[in-house]
Amino acid sequence: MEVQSLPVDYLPILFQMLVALGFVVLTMTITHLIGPKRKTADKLSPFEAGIEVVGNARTPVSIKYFLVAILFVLFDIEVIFMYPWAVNFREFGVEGLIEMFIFMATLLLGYIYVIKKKAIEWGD
Amino acid sequence: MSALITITILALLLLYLGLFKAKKALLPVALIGLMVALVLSLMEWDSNAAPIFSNMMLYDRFAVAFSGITIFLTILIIALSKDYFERISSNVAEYYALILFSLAGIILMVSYHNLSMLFIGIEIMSVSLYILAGIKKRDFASNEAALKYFLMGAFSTGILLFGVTLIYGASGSFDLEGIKQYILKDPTAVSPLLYTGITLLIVGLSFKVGAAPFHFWVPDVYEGSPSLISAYMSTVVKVAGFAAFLRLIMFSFAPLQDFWIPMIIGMSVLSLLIGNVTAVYQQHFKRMLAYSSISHVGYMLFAIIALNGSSDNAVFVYAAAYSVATIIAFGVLILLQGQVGNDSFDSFNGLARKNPFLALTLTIAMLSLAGIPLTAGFIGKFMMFSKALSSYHIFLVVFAALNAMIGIFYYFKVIVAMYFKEEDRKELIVPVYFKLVLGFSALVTIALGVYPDFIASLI
Amino acid sequence: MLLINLVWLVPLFPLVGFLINGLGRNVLPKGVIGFIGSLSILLSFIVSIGIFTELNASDIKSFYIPLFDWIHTAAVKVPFAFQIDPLSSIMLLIVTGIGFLIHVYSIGYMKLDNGFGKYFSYLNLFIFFMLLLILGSNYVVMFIGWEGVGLCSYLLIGFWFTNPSFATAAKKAFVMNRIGDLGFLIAIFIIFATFGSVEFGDVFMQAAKMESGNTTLLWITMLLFVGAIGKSAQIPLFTWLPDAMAGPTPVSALIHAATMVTGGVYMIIRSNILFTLSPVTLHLVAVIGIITAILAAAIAVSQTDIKKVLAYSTVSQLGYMFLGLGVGAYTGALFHVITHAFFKALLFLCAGSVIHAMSNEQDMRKMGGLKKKLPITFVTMMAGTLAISGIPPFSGFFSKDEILAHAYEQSPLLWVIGVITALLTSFYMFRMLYLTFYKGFRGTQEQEHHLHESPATMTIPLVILAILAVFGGLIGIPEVFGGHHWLAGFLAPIFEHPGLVIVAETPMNHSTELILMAVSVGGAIIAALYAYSRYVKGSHIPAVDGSSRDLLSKLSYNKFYVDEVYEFIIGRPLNALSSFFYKIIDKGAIDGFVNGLGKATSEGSKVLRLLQSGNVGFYIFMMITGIVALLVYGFYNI
Amino acid sequence: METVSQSIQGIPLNHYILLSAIIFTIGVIGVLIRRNAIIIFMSVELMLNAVNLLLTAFSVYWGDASGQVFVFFIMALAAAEVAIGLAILTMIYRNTNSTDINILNRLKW
Repeated sequence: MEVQSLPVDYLPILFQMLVALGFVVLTMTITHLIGPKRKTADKLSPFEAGIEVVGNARTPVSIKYFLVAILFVLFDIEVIFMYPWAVNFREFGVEGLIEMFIFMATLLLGYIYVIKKKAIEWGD
Repeated sequence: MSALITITILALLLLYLGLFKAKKALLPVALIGLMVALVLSLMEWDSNAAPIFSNMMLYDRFAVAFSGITIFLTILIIALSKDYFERISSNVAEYYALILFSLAGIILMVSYHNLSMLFIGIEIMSVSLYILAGIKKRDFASNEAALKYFLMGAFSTGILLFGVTLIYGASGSFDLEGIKQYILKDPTAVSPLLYTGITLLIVGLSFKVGAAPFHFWVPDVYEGSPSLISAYMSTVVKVAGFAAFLRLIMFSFAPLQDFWIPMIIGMSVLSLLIGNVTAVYQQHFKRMLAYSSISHVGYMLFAIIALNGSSDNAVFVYAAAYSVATIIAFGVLILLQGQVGNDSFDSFNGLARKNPFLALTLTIAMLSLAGIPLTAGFIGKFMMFSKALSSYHIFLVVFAALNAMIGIFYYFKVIVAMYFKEEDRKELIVPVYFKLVLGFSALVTIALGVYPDFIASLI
Repeated sequence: MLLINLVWLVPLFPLVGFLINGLGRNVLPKGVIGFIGSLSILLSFIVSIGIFTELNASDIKSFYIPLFDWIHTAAVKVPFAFQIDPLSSIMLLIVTGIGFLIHVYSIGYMKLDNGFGKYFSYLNLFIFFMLLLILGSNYVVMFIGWEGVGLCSYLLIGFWFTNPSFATAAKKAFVMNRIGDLGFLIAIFIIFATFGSVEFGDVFMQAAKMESGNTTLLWITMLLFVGAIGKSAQIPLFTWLPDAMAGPTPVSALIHAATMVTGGVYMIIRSNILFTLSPVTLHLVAVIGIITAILAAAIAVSQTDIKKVLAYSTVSQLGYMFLGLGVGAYTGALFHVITHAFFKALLFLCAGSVIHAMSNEQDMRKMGGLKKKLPITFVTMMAGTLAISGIPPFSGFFSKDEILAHAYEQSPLLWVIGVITALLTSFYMFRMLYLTFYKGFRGTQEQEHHLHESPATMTIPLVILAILAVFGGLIGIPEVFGGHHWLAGFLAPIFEHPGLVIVAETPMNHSTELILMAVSVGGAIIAALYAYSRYVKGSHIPAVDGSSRDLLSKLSYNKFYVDEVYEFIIGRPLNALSSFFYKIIDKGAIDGFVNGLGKATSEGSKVLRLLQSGNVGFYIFMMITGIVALLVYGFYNI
Repeated sequence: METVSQSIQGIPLNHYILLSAIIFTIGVIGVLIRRNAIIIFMSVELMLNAVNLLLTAFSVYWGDASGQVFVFFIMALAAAEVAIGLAILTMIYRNTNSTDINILNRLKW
């Protein structure tokens, strides 16, 4: 499938993008210019299902969210090391399998540590 | 290689000892484990080592010597940690584990044979250190040190990686041997990508060792971090950074000397100047040590400037002398901060009268750092200077000798305060562990100074 | 060759003494400390005598005693070895002999001091390093001793550190010495780079094959000379030595008169071949030496502190030695080192005895008339004064005249300045003697009440040194008096190098030599008489600062017409010149320069530290600047 | 698979280098001019991603997989750095209520 692509061939795409962008900018500007503006305190306050606003929007959240998110990222990213192994599974043979087990065991040790530290327990 | 595995397992073991509340066992286990690792690594002394793990690592004499010295220094520092971490928080096991993880990274750094291993080693070490710098969670200085170290470290990692990538782009290999072959094929027609790559790689490594103008993190981070961690950073980490630097340059880039030598000379001169001159005005011992460590990097760069077969030896001796003396200095500093709460030069007044032993060891350390004969520091400086002269950098040596004179001035400030200034003070309580480490280090310093032969031609 | 092979014993004894005294300084009683300290030096002295006699009897005149390989790598090889030859054996005798006497003296002098143990341990350590300096068979071992004696000198000058000005003096001595050491160190590196070795034997053998006036040799000798200037207190680095008088007086006698400050002279004699092969340096040595000699003598004339007079006198005498080196009279210079060690140590110890008796008063204006109260001190000090003034047949005469005779050969101008210096020397020494011992007592009642002769531990060393000062010159009686100059014969082997033998020019004919001697001796006697008329017959006492009116009125009381003329023609210009040198050159120019250098560094430090602004953004900016600079450099350099 | 790498190879290598260099420089400039630690951190990630892109390109260019494996390492490292960095930032935010790097200048001179 040999395709010779010259810059000229991309021109339609460029036009398409320009039109799309132009449309967005245009409508946003026009509505901004012609729409009526009436500001009251109630309108400027955040909408919270009709009840009175309580406190600041930027209240600190529990550190647990952060921990869980970070732990997810860490364990999730380790999976990338399994891709090259999985792709070449047969060439690596038994030796590769053992090495991958060692790798997983290390991760598992970390996981046990995390559990023991009660990092992902939702208590208080 | 067994040393690396031992240390990694040891770190995990300590982590789990902490989980199962065996706090008393932490320090002894760590020390014994490290000693085992030291013995194991020395047993791999082999002059005909071949690369292992698909050419990823090479455990040659260079690697054995430097992993030996880093493990040895770590033992000394960990021995000073008795009761130190307990005062910071209850997560003692984690701190030990982190130190050991960073040591594992360091072993990788001194024995790599492939740029990917260099990168992984540096990062394992750095990431552990970012945490260690900030373990005093409520202390603003510690916070600031951690953030500064982290931001600048991450930035320099980016630079380093870009350098690695460009080298890969030019030579098609991460392997040190492969890169060398590519350069040797036709040294005159090397791709410009490679030159840029070398420059960026040198920048990244200079950051890790703290050479000017990439030294800015050093004083702030050393000052803000807990003193024990500063001791670790200024000794073990610096030695490892230097070993990695030297290994890379000796292995792969030696044929392109004409290109990078002027850069290193520039950095060396700047490091000497900034380190020494700025140290003169410091009022606090710890910050003075930080600046002086920058100047020592300047001296150590001489070995790279005058690159030949014995450069590794020169760096090894200098690094050993410098590190042992620095450990003494930090040991005294830790006692002083813990019991007086201040590390200004005035707080040393009259120390010789109340704590003659401490004063004596610190004097030996200062003399060694200043490079006075019959201490290890003199041997180190002597080797560095004669190396630089052997490649006819006379003006560099004159400049360095001038700087050494400035150095003597601020190191002697401490000695003068201890011996020549009277002040009523309480005797510092020196725990047994400290006595052992300080006395042993002082002995090593003198022994190396009087009879340096047994390490001077090791590698 | 039993003892020569045991030469390591010589430095070992003081080291052991240092360890025992250092560790037991708070435990051992003072008597034991003093005994151990002195005994260790005595033992070294005995071994030194043995070595000296063995060497004298032996046919081989140079022994190389390796101890161990100190630095040994592929590139660098520095053995820790000793060298025994006539030069080092004679220096051994001086250092251990005088060192022993001064240790004994110190027992009495420091009896009441709290730091007795510390003092003796430092003193032993000093002897140890001094012996290393002398015995080392290569420049690096010599440098170790060199640094070590500097360190001990620093510790001992600041011994009474509670007085801040003493601590400053110690610091000054240290800084000035470091400037010199730097020169020495760089010289060692260049020697290593040129000859591939730092062993005396290897270096001199290769150097002997080089041409005279070789540029590398010029550099090496210049830098070595810078080292010698610092250690031996020559212009421009001499101002630390007078300030170094802050230390205890025996220390001044040992370190700042007899041994350490002559280290520079020793080093140049040791490297005689290098210096002989670079005549330019030798000329510079002579010029610096003679200028130092006359300048310091001129300053000494107006000093009122008894130790300051001696200090400037030491600087001046060291100038003589450098003059001797510069005109190629290496033997003469060493001869003067030896005699100077005798009489200057003696003078300092006498001054110490006076100060001891005067309850630590050092101002000569408050002394006077001590002749009766301190008879032994007076007699011995008289011997020392005669010796230093160059009156025959005292020791100083022979050594000084040997140097002057060679100077005359080189250039009559050098000789003239040398003789003027000799006159000044005679004048200020007798001035000191008269002010201290003649006329009536000028101190307080209390001091007069306490006046006493010093204990035997102090007077016995004085007597021994006095005998040496009187007869020491006999080792080098010149041919003109029918002697055969034993010292010159003994030292000859160290000037013999393969393919090159350095011989000092043969002395001029005997009648010229006698005339020259007569002139200098006559001048010295006249100067002594002038001092007598001024300070004994006349009642001239140096004015208390700021009361010169008083002085003038006192003068008018005197009927001595001669005295007034003298005063007008010689005295006042001399004093004016003297205080000019002291105030402007010593205190102003040189101190200003050295202090300025220090100040510049610390100012630079103040500015440079601002770079460390604490702002991460700025740091990263500087890093990027660095990276861009390297990349730009790389771009232009590919 | 073949076709993808072929079409990648169809674009000259210099274009990749330039693109990566530009992204990398944007990251550097971001580190330089931003004052918010989190944004600085994001800029660093941008630098790392520029490196990743370039490594992949080189890897294809040389027909050598090791470049891509290196990318995996960098990604893993980036994750670790994120974890540590955010932890440090959280710690600082707790103490100072700010992530502005300019207020961190207690340690200086």
